[in-house]
Amino acid sequence: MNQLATEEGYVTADGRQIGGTLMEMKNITLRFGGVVAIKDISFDIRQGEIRAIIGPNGAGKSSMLNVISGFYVPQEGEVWFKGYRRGPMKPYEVARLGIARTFQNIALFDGMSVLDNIMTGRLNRMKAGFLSQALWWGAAEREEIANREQVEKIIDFLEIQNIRKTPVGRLPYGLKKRVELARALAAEPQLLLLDEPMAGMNVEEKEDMSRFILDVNDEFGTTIALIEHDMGVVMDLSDRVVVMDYGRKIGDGTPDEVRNNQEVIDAYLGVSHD
Amino acid sequence: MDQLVFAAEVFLNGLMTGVMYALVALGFVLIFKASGVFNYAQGVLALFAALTLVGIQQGQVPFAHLINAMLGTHISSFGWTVPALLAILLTAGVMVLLAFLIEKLVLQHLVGQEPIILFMATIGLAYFLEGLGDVMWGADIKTLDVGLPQGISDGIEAVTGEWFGYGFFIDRLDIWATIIAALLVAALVAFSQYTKQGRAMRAVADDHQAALSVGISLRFIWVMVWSIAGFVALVAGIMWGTKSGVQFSLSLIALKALPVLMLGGFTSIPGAIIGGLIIGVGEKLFEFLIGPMVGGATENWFAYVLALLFLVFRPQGLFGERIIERV
Amino acid sequence: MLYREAGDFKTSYRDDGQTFPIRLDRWGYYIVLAVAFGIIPFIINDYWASAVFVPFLIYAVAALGLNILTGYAGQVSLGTGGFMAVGAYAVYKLMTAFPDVSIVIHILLAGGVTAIVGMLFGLPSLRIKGFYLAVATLAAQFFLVWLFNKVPWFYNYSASGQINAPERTVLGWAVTGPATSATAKYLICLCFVVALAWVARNLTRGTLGRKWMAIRDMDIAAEIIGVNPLTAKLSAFAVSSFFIGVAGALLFAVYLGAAEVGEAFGINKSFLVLFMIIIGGLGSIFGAFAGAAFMVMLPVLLKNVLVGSLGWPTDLAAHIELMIVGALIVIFLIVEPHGLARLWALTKEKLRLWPFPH
Amino acid sequence: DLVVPNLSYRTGPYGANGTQYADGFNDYFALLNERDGGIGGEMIQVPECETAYNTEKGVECYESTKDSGALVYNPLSTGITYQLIPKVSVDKKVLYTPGYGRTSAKNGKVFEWVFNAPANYWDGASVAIKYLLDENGGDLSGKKVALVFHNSAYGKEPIRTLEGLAEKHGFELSQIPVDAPGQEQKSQWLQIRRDKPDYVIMYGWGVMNQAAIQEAANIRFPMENFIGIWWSGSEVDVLPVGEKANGYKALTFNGVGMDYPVYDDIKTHLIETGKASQGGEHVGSVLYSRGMYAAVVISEAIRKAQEVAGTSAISPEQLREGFEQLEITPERLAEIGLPDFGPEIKMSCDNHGGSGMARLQQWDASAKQWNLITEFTEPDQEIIAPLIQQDSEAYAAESGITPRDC
Amino acid sequence: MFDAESRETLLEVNNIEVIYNHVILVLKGVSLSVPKGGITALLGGNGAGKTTTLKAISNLLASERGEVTKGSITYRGSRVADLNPAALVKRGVIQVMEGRHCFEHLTVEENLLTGAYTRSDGQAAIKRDLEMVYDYFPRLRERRKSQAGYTSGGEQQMVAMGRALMSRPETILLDEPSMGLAPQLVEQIFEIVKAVNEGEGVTFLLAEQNTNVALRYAHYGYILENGRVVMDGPAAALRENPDVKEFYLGMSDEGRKSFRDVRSYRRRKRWLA
Ligand SMILES: Nc1ncnc2c1ncn2[C@@H]1O[C@H](COP(=O)(O)OP(=O)(O)OP(=O)(O)O)[C@@H](O)[C@H]1O
Ligand SMILES: Nc1ncnc2c1ncn2[C@@H]1O[C@H](COP(=O)(O)OP(=O)(O)OP(=O)(O)O)[C@@H](O)[C@H]1O
Ligand SMILES: [Mg+2]
Ligand SMILES: [Mg+2]
Repeated sequence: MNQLATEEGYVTADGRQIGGTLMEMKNITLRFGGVVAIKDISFDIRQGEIRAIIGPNGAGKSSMLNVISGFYVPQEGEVWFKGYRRGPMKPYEVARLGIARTFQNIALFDGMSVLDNIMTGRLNRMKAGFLSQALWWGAAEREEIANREQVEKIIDFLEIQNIRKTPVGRLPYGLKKRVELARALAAEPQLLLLDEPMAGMNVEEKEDMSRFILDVNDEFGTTIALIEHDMGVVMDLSDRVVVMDYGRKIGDGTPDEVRNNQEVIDAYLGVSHD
Repeated sequence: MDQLVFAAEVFLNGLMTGVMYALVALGFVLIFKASGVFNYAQGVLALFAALTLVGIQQGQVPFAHLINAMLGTHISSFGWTVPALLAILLTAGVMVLLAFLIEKLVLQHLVGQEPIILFMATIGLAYFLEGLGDVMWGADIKTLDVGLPQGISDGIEAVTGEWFGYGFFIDRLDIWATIIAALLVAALVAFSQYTKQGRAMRAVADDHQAALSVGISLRFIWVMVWSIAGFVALVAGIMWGTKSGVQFSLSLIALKALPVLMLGGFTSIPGAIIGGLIIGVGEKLFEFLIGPMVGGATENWFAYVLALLFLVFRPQGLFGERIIERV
Repeated sequence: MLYREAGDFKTSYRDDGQTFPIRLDRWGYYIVLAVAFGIIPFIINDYWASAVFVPFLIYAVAALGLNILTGYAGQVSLGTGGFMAVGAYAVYKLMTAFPDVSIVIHILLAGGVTAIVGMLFGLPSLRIKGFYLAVATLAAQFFLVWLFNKVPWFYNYSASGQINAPERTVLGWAVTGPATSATAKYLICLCFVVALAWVARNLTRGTLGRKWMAIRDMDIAAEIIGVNPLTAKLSAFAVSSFFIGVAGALLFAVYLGAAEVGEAFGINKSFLVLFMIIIGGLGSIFGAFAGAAFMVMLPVLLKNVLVGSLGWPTDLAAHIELMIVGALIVIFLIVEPHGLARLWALTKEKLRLWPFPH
Repeated sequence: DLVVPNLSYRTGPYGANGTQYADGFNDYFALLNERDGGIGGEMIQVPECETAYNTEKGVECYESTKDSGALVYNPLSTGITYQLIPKVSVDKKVLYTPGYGRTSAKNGKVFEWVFNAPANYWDGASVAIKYLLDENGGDLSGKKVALVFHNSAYGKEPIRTLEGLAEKHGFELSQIPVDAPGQEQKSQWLQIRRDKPDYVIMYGWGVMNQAAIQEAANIRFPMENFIGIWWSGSEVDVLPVGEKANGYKALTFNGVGMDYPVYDDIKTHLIETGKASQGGEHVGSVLYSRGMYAAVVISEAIRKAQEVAGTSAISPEQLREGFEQLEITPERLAEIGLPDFGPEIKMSCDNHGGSGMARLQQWDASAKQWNLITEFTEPDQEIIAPLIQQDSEAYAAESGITPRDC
Repeated sequence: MFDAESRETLLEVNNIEVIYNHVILVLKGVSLSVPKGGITALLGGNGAGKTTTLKAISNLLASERGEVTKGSITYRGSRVADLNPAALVKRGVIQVMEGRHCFEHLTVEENLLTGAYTRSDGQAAIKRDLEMVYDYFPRLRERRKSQAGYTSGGEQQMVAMGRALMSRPETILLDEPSMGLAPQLVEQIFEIVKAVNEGEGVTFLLAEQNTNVALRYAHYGYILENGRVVMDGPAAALRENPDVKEFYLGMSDEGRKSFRDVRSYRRRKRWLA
């Protein structure tokens, strides 16, 4: 990446097209009682890029994602999405704008099978009326089959065919994370928010996950915002990185820039990661 | 003016009734706090305690009816009477034993289950105890007398009569209930906030697995809490039993305690008292002011509706622990 | 390998999504239906109808309804008795106001009325959760019972406040009123049960069902991925109440024939139905049936054994019956907290492996 | 053998009351069997079935017993009675509900199979008011009477009668409902304390009774001015209140105490042989006596039916005839060993409710016994008869019954 | 350096089998031995059975409907199968569970104090240890009065660790201590593990996905796959093993691979089919 990027976008070193601003956070401040989780932070996310958010534990990263997905309402600041200022919105309305996410502490629906979990990702695309659903006739059945086909594609893509019918409660951690990703993808979002998608994985699994993330970004052109503590992953995957500490933004730029920022090293990295 | 004085009397009586409700609610709170178990059996526990107390006091032979039916004998009583205080102590002992058995036979096997399952188990327990109480002590109505005074307090009537020209009715039993409840609450609050066991009890409520992993013995905590709850049930049973006799319907006071609980918060000991007072006053005043307009008998539902309205504004009750909503 | 699913391949998503994907299950289901429609109606008598079959079918409908709300959508309700009362009084008012309209329509309308009332009482569920909600639904229970007891219009100003079901016919057969035959009672209930079970199954396997389950499993996450909690919860309350209202209407009109609200639709009903779904299995259609069967038959069975066979005095038997029911509930929860439905599934899993242990 | 099922309840909220009644009912038939070898040579079987005062269980009990040749049912529950009324007319069984059930069943033209002699709820209300009239020299105008009632079908029954009577005699009636179970009645009694009614009439059952008497004592309401219906007048209602219940009054349509010859027989034939229900624990109590009284009326009806039908193995239809032609004279009562135990009963095709006579009893707390304080009194049929006519006709219209001619 | 051979074995797991729900066989014969005073690492992919092994040791399986059906577990030579978890804690074995499991409604400090539940050596000692924990995790001192439910993931992990230390254990079973922690903190936590291990002589058995760090701090390692131990050896030796290098450390012959370069599909090599 380079600073020559214009409003219209640019092309990355490996040939991906990055567009203009998709989402912009302006002067966000979020407080919980006395705790200030986010303090006057602004940054943007461009169309098609992979944007990482890093920072020490408790810095306010997850809170930031929660602000983006509408679960927390910041006391101050504005959120702009696709060129419009987003008014106060319920989380499910935000989801309908094309923002999907995964959660730090896996939030799958434990009582449902993998397939059903992923299908929930497509809920907003299913429009059959109540009567049709009750009688399983016409639209409901057609829609179910059509959406099932889409979901099967995602299942193939993430290589989880064999656990399709397993209740998610029984799955090991890593697979749960993958199912969560699948559920988010099923919504065919424009912006995908990933909160520590690789926590608790070994290298091999992280490699798999990286591959999925890159493929999603590449094949569907999905914009991705990602929180991750594995610096290897962050530095390798992301186009730009925001660094937070104690609710403040202490760095923003390309992985290289961030990696060499002394404040970031002190607050977060400890040693410089090569 | 008259109306105002009457309302004041109703208000006071509401407070007193509220205390009586709170006595039952306290047992719920303890168990909920310590194990996340919504103990529907609390009312039956009070009934069982009262039945046992009367049985011991009057020297009844337990299971007499069953024995007679099986062996064709005609036993019913040992023929002695036990002093009230000793009988209360013995009954407390029985409640501890019961707590131990409940832990051993029920709770131990349900560690880590969902709350609703535990709730159902306590309903099963309620059925069981109800049947057991009947088989052990017989289903007839019994009179409970441990020497608590009852009836209108003449002093208060005289004093208020002088002040307002209308003597207030306050039941002496209610006054006693208030004193005892205050003592109980103070003791329980101190216990849960400031002792190691109290802390462990709250830890267990949050996460059984984690509590196990740090070496808290669920068994010990549960036996302890159920014993305390059994004791609270005994106190409630004595109060209500003195008031309206000891028989099946005593177990239904649990239903009057639920809105109290809801309003005060399931996890707050002071909440049980405050909730009780609000519910007591609320339902009595409503019955007094609005009741005549809608045909009366509003008390059964009013308490619930009142609690519901409070909950809409504070979903965890007035003093309940904040419901943690995070992702 | 008694129970097989090997060799039962699905070639389309439609086949894969059907209710009984496994052939053996499908046959079992057909046989049950054939017996229910083809054999039982001809051998049923008054005792079996009113002690076992009719209450079983009616409670199965109620259990299906509550299971949708509690098992699928995760909202614990203790207001079932009150909602059944709404169904009963609605059908009573309709029956007496429009005697010429078919009772079937009245029963469905009664369900509709209950659905509306249910939604009303479901509104607090947006704020209130878990046991707080459960206790809050008791407000519905007590308030509705009070209302039907208090307002004479609901019981057509009869002296005592009791309501009586007049005779109504379906295809010339009396299905309500004293002259109804055991077979007619059984069949009308059976038809409702089969139709409603099918609807319940359809709803729970589709979009709506997934919304409910998402809300149940993790409401916050569900909202963030795009489920509107308002519509999801209220629709669960509405559908559930519809079922419960139909059950209440059937209970009053077909089964009891006369009812007094506090007694027939008291809080015990709420607990009874809740027991059914928990013993049967939360979030399972089969569980609703299994639970209803269990809770209806257990007392009858115990009574027959203790009084009929062992000849115990009735009071002792009744007390011991309480103890046994209580103990059995506890034992059941200990053995399989997920209910009969899970027990059944595990058995099938074992049979599939049989004779190998794993 | 003749079968008279006993649908009893010995558990649940009203178990304490139901047990005593059921014992009396059982014991009288047992006595007949032991002492006389049954009725007319037929032994009486009394299979018992527990209803727990629950309508569904009641129906189950009815269904499970009706095919065993049952003749007559007496479920001691207004709720269950309402369930059974339509059923018995189809199954052709007699339903005998003395002092409870559906009041308008007195009209035999509409309710062919139901009998509720000797008295019903409306009779009770009227007799109570009559007593008050007597107390007040025939004039109640300006007096205040409060009705404290179980907020259910049962408790609401007397309202219309009392309203009619209030109009007729010019007293003021206030209604105070108590929801089941009713152990918390503070508001109700505070209201009474404020309103200071001259008299309180109570229609209660179960724990509600004693809670009310207790609260009345607490607010020092004069017990003499507190009258309960017969279901609010047993030992279990007053004993828990102790001394302060002294003077409380209740209606009754059967005698009290053990001063009747029949108890000697019960003693020799049942208690001493160990055949009495529950070891004879409750013999002589008010509810026991009432259960026994129900058994007496049924056995007399059976006797009558045997006489009319000319066979001892009667059918329910024949028993119905027996009921309709039943006459229990004071002489007959004395013969049975129960002199002056109940009112004279004379039933007919259109009168299934007898004379409606009842009397008052008063509690003597120190002796722990009830004393009868009035003779049997007739209710005010002027008020009641039209109400019965009206209610039964409404039922007939609603259920499509054409009243028969009598 | 630490020499596993010469130390006495504290904990011995002998060929155990674990079944969940009576049907799901998860551990298919796992054996390990944990030497006193050492740090033993249990490595392996998702679902390999690490957590299950630890829970089997600390007897926490019962509440998850799992049971040990074969094999034995001994601690200091005596079998622990019949002990309840509390008794085990009293003997000095404490587990830090995967996913933190803090007591949400208790404050951070109260959480830590529950760790001292089984101790009977007086308030003063407990107070001292509380200070020690705060010294290890200064962030917790700042947040001591807040409800644990509202602390961030990393803070919760610290609470869980601190809570375990409060029981003055002889052995700590540590399940995924690094999950979700910032890199600095991961190092820090492992430094603390090391410090506690060397300073207080506490024995560690830790399950970890982060093989890299784990092998740097552990003395001995076991690699679990599919419910079986597939490889074990001194940590240093494992670090040099080419398979471990490739699959667990993400190193290729040319050094660390970039995560960007693994995009092409690659069939994994497995020790076991
Ligand atoms: N709902 C809430 N109520 C109160 N405080 C909160 C809430 N959510 C977050 N916080 C606080 O805000 C701060 C930031 O939390 P957040 O979860 O965003 O951290 P994070 O950067 O994601 O950390 P980690 O990497 O550990 O997940 C923390 O101190 C946390 O305790
Ligand atoms: N309660 C349970 N019921 C059924 N199966 C379970 C249960 N807990 C775990 N399993 C299964 O046991 C296997 C091993 O799980 P375990 O949690 O021990 O793995 P792990 O090695 O700790 O993995 P991770 O690194 O993801 O934590 C997994 O396949 C999992 O699906
Ligand atoms: Mg976070
Ligand atoms: Mg694990």
